[in-house]
Amino acid sequence: MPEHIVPPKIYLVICGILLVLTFVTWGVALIDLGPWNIVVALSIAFCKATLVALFFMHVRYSPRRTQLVVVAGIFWLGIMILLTMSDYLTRPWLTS
Amino acid sequence: MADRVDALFFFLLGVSLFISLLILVLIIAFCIKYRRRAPNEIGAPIGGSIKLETFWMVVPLLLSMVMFGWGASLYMSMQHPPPQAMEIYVVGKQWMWKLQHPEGQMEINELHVPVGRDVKLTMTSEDVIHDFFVPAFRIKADVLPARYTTIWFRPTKAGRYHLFCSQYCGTNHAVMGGWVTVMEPAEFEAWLAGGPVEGSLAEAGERLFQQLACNNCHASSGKGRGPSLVGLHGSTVRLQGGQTVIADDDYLRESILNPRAKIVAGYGPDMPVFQGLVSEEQVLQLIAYIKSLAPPQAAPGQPGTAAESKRPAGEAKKLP
Amino acid sequence: MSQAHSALAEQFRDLEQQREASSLGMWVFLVTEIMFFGGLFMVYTVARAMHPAGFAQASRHLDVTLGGTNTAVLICSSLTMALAVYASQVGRRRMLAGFLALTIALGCVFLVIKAIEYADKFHHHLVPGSAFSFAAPEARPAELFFSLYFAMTGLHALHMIIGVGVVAVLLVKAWRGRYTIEYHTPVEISGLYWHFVDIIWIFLFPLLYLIGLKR
Amino acid sequence: MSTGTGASVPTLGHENYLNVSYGVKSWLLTTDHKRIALLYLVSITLFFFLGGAFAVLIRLNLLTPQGDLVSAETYNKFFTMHGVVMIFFFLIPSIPAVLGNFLIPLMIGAKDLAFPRLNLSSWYIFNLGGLFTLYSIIRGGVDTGWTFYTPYSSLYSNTHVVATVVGIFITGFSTILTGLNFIVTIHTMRAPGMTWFRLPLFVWTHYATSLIMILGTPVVAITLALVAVERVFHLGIFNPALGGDPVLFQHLFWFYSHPAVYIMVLPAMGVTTELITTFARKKLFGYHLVAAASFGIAVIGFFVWAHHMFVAGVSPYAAMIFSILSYLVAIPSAVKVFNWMATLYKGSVSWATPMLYGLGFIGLFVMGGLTGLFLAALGLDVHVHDTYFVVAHFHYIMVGGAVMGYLGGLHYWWPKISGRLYPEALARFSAIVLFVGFNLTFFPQFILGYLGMPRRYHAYPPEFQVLNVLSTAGASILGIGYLLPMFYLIWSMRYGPVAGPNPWPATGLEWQTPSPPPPHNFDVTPVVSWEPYDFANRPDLKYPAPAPELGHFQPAAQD
Ligand code: HEA
Ligand code: HEA
Ligand code: HEC
Ligand code: CUA
Ligand SMILES: [Cu+2]
Repeated sequence: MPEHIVPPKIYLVICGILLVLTFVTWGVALIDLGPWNIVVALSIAFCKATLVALFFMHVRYSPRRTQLVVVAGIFWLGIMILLTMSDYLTRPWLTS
Repeated sequence: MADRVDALFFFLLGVSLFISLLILVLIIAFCIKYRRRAPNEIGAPIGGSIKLETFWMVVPLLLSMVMFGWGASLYMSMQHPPPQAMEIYVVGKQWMWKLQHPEGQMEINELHVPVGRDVKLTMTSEDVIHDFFVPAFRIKADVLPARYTTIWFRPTKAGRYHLFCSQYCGTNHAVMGGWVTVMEPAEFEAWLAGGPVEGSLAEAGERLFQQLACNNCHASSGKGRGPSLVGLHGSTVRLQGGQTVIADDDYLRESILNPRAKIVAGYGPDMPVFQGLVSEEQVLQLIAYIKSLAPPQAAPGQPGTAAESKRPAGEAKKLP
Repeated sequence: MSQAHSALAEQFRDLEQQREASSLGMWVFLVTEIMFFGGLFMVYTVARAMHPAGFAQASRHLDVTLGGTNTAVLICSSLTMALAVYASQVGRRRMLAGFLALTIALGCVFLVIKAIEYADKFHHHLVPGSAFSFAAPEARPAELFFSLYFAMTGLHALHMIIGVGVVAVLLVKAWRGRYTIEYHTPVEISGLYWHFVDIIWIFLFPLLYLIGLKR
Repeated sequence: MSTGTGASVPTLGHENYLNVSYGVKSWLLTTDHKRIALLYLVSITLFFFLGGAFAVLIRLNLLTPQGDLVSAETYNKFFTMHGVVMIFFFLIPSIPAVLGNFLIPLMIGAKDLAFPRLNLSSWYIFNLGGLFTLYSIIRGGVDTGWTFYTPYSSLYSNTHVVATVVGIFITGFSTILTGLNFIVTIHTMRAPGMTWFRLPLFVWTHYATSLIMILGTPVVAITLALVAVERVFHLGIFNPALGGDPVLFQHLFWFYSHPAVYIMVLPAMGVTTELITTFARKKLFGYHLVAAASFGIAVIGFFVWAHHMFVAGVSPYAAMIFSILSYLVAIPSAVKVFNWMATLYKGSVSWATPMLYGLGFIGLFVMGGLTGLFLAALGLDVHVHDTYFVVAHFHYIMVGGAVMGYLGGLHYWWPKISGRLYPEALARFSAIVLFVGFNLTFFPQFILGYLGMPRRYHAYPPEFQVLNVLSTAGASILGIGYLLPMFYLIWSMRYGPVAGPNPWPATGLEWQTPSPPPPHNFDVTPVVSWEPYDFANRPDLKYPAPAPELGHFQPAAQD
């Protein structure tokens, strides 16, 4: 597969977005959204990570196999956290 | 419970025997019938069969769902003690079991129970994880530090049964065991009456409650610095911040040892931390006492409360 | 077989196969890294679910400004790394060396700031262990929080240090003209590693620094 | 371990990986996957006998109810070190690092693995981890059980937990690197014409195994690292007295260690598939489904870990989820078993030694697997958890299954590895000894378990003695069964008859090159144009001459 060359301009734009998002996540943390704070913070982090992966790490331009590897990694981490929490969150003494 | 477990066991045994004999017989038959007769003989060119393969995916799936359903329903009834069960408190430590009857009897590595009564064990550990295992009753549960776990059983035959620790807990794990003695009810009453007792568990808890000056803050009027504890057990408590919890044994334990983990709505974080000041047994006594503080008409269906009120010593108390 | 490139290892047919293998190898390695950090994230999740208040309290003792600055520093270092890869793709040796040097510099800035933070925690007795001290009610959860703080950021910092080392080697080799338009796989896959370490921090920052901010 | 070619016995003429160079250095610095495989073979064999020695001591101690041989403390160290050594230092690396390492490049027609130096460093890392563990054993051992449950391991035990845990941590990286190497190799290094669905099942199972290695191992590494850190710095991550949660450790541990059991059994399944097809000389029944089943096991295997924790105080709802998922993972195993059986149907079945191991694998794996279903049944596990029923279950799968598969594979590929054949009659005899000894050792443990004998007990109530004595008797037969192959395989390296490139004859690429293979595996890069296990269309696969008795132990013509 021929190698894809990403123009530097894209890198600059992405970096800008990432810095803005960092600022946003800090701003949102100052507002009390109850349980939603963590959701928002992690969503923003996830977006940032996705941008880094897609552009800086060229996942967007990579073969399907690489994309699959990335998805598999996230999927397995998800399994671990989700299934473990299925225990903790259904224990009577932790629900509040 | 034991016969229900055995029934499931024999069901599984039957299925397994059937399957493994089937496989064994077929493999031996094929190996003999189709043994190689000439060195360069070649097997028939069969590549597979979707139908057959589906068949032997679906049948095990169905069979295993039966096993799952059966096992799960059994497990659920093991997890939910019947409401009228007599409650015994168990503390495990390296390497002994301490058991307390509601009437106040303390036993070590021995448990006496009457035939035909449901018995619920509320268990905790002082150090590492242990596991309370009575093979004859087919019950087992890990005993964790800083948490309560429960199991229950109903002995059906008088006799002496092994009690084992079945979670590895260090050097003397293998000898951290003893006996469960199941007695006829009359005998059991006699045994209960016989031992040297300084009052019931709840009474011991009440004494502690005064010694530790809990009563200074927790008046039944609810006018003290702390909330009234009457009728607390099993009720729903509203916490600071709007969340709610059910006041079960674990909550009471935490409220005593580490009160600032969950603050009751309308009160300040004023209660002192009792961690390190009271032993696990004493916590259990305090809990038994708080449980006995049922309001005049105990809420129906609350595990524990109803059984508690049956005991002479467990009559609903008024706070001093 | 055509003229073998000096960088072609003997088990491979050609440079293309070698590049594919190296890049896949690095990706697979990053997946193991996800799971490696994942264990810590798992512990964090459970501990925080058990002690929400204590974690928020403890988190207030972290310096958001320093943490935020570090986030920005790392993002910028990712930019310079990406540009370094670009430079290697188009075969510009000086540009490549320059961006690699910048990346190292930013990496060092990050580590220095991290060191300042650690020193501050040490100074305020927030390092778990016998010297740990924290206002009474939340002392235990706070110690747990700081254990995880040090475990997670420490492991991350270790990765940063390794990253700086790797990039330094790249820099030397790039300066000597080892990388060309045909062969620059090491720059690419080290880039992947660097960005990954950045991603970890992107999650660490909100999880550790931002949870206690709201009033 | 260089094999000299003696003058009195027929020599292997061609240049091969064994005789290209001599000397210790040429072995210790080799990057040839075949030599590294042999290095691994030496390491893990040593560890196997070390673990076996502990097993012998365990069984001897359990001859009497009071456990007269050793003290409680010593006994606890025995089973811990038995488990640690057998699992982490023998069974997990066994098939992948020895047979997989040797065969995967050969089977796919590559010159080597993708990262040969990484491969060599895996071996060094493995041994480094092993040294830490040996150090802890020499310094007095560990007594936590191979499961390292907290807070016992992190606070209460006063044995050498940290050294052991560091050893396992380090060894974990060798597993990860091996898995990584396999995945990349299988993806990028296949010979022309070797499409995915022409890969031997052995390669498929190793791919699935590698997935588990790279996804699971890092988690146990970090978990054990946390235990060590907690122990050294007195932190409270898993210690409830300090706000942590001991059950969390169990989640993390089993998140790896359940899938790890499939690291042990999947490669053995791959070996068995090769054995069954070769010795039935027939296409595998349902190639695609069997390949998919490997992945089914590897993936679903990650969703079931808490079935080790049904009585550990997890929420009952979570327990139900994990129970039902445990049953789902049994289905792909069922597929494999039935497809093997169907492969025998209308085959041309030979009873050569490797086939005996293959059949033994199926039988014992089925028994172990079916008793796994007992354990996955929630209400029943409550009774049998942490009893000898569990011990019997996993020895049936791991010793009866995986070790049998490993030995079967070792015999099957021995001619390829050494260029020579082992003594067939003796080999069959020891296979039977193993089978008998094995069942005598572990079948009584099922009964013991259901009667309620807890595991990790150095002393037990006297009513359990009879069954324990039976078990010990079986173990001594088993021990002999393991020693025999070791001797005759070593013997055959020098004195065995020359095997020729394809003694069985089998279809795989690895049999298309001389035995032992030349340093770069193939003299010309092979081009694959046939389907796997397609005996019917391979007129080239013939025994050289009609043989008197079983026909196929005559050496094929030397190339
Ligand atoms: C190689 C190792 C290996 C393998 C492959 C397995 C496979 C399985 N294991 Fe096992 N297991 C261990 C090694 C292994 N195990 C170890 C080491 C322990 C103890 C750890 C410790 O505590 O020290 C353990 C413990 C263990 C437990 C916990 C017991 C306890 O501590 O209470 C459970 C519970 O569910 C379990 C279940 C299963 C199941 C369902 C499978 C399934 O994958 C089995 C699937 C196979 C079959 C089912 C047979 C073939 C199928 C058929 C012939 C068709 C018929 C099928 C149906 C009707 C469904 N195992
Ligand atoms: C790959 C894994 C593997 C293998 C191959 C084995 C092999 C064997 N195991 Fe293992 N076993 C485990 C994994 C394994 N085990 C694990 C994980 C545990 C749980 C540990 C824990 O609870 O933490 C366990 C626990 C365990 C117990 C339970 C201990 C207890 O709970 O108290 C027992 C008891 O009988 C036992 C017996 C055996 C026997 C007889 C063999 C036999 O197959 C071994 C046969 C081999 C030999 C006999 C070696 C031959 C060598 C010689 C004859 C030379 C002898 C030299 C001297 C005596 C100096 N094992
Ligand atoms: C200094 C006063 C004080 C003392 C002494 C005290 N408590 Fe409390 N207690 C409180 C306050 C205030 C609260 C409510 C705030 C909270 O939840 O921590 C409380 C809450 C509780 C609760 C939870 C009540 C609920 O409604 O959920 C329990 C149970 C409890 N205390 C038990 C005890 C016991 C047992 C002792 C003695 C060993 C004790 N307390 C001693 C002040 C006190
Ligand atoms: Cu207590 Cu084992
Ligand atoms: Cu399992």
